Amino acid sequence: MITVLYFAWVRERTGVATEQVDTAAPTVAALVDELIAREPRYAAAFADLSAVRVAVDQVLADFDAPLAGVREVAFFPPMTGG
Amino acid sequence: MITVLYFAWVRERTGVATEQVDTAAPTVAALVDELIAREPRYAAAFADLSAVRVAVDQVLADFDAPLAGVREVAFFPPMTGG
Amino acid sequence: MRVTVQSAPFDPAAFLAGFGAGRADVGAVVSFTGLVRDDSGQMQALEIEHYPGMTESAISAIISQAMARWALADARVIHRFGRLAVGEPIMAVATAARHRAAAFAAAEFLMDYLKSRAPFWKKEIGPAGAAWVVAKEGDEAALGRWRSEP
Amino acid sequence: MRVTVQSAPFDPAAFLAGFGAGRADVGAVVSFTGLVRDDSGQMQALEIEHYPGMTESAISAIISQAMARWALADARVIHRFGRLAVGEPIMAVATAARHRAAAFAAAEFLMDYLKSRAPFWKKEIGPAGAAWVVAKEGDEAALGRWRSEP
Repeated sequence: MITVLYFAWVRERTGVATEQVDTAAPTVAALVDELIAREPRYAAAFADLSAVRVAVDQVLADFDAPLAGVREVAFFPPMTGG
Repeated sequence: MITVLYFAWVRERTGVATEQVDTAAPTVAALVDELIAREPRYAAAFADLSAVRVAVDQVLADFDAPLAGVREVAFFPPMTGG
Repeated sequence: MRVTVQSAPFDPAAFLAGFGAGRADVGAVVSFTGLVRDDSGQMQALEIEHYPGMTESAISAIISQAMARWALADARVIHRFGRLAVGEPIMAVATAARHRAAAFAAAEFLMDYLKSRAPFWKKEIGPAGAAWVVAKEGDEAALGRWRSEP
Repeated sequence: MRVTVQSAPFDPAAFLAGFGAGRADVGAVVSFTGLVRDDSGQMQALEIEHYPGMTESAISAIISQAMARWALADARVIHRFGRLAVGEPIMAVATAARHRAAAFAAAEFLMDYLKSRAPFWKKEIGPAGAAWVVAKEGDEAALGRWRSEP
């Protein structure tokens, strides 16, 4: 079970800020594929992956990052702090 | 009559912070030559002109700046503000 | 090092109070404050979303990098989230170093990294609705100079 | 624009109070504070001599240049003279601009020019006596980048 978080317009498209996902996906990319296959709102959120960033256990990561032992994955647009 | 000011170690060498100088020197350089000819303390202050900066009427200037109409000339080392 | 993430407004002067003071090895303090700007004259508010939990650790990691790279004596960051009015301070950084070149470079480094690597997202609220601020290509490009310089 | 030249100590936080605040066209405020550093561990005081009359006008001219070049919304400089203790603030500058690149560049420009073009002279007082601080070659060289850049 992995906690998945969504922020900014990614959150607005999934319609949920956080959820528990029961998955055996080996990588972030595989998790994204699973989510896209589930419901159109995920397909909308992940339509352009070049516009989505990911953090694994609160550290920025790539889509090919492994999920073994991971508790939290977050998806969001490029950050606009400062 | 020109008011001449000296700052920092230039002042310490001339032994005076400000004085009135009766001069017909056409340029700053000519004024310096007049002062050097007067007393050894001026020769000491102006021994290395590359280490002395000049302001004419409170604006940075060169040694060849003309003195016609000028009321105030100041001599000092390179500035170390900030 | 001090990291503050809060929704409440802050006073940039108070943020700087006492920073880098009374130390014989600090010759230079630089601060940056970012404020809500309104270029259109139509903005009603700026809303900032963040990632609680990750925000503080991401900022701390960026500060640690800067402190090591420029041998800073101290550094401080504050960043707001929630709803902000035009003219309000959004965030501030401060750096204290022996010399001014290091203090300036470290403050610019912190700004460049906070902009693209700290989990904040800005949304502009106007009369026609709300729009997420889009990250500029230049923001990511700005990080490049810190990789190439010694 | 505000120029302050004084012998009394100042508080860098108070110097910044209200600066650039409450304006829709200011997105970035940068400040620099220079403090008395003691690398040797032996300094007893720093004495700063200045040229009353020329000091304010020279600083104002430098600020005017910066404000025009970077379209600053505001800029402020304070500089002390007289006897300062280790750790005390010597001077500070602040710049307010639309974007952060301009605010940073203008603050660095002000520092570079104040260092070599404002009539101040520093003397370090130590146990072995007093020594005038010598201008660094790099200080003059630093001005070069502002002539070459657009």
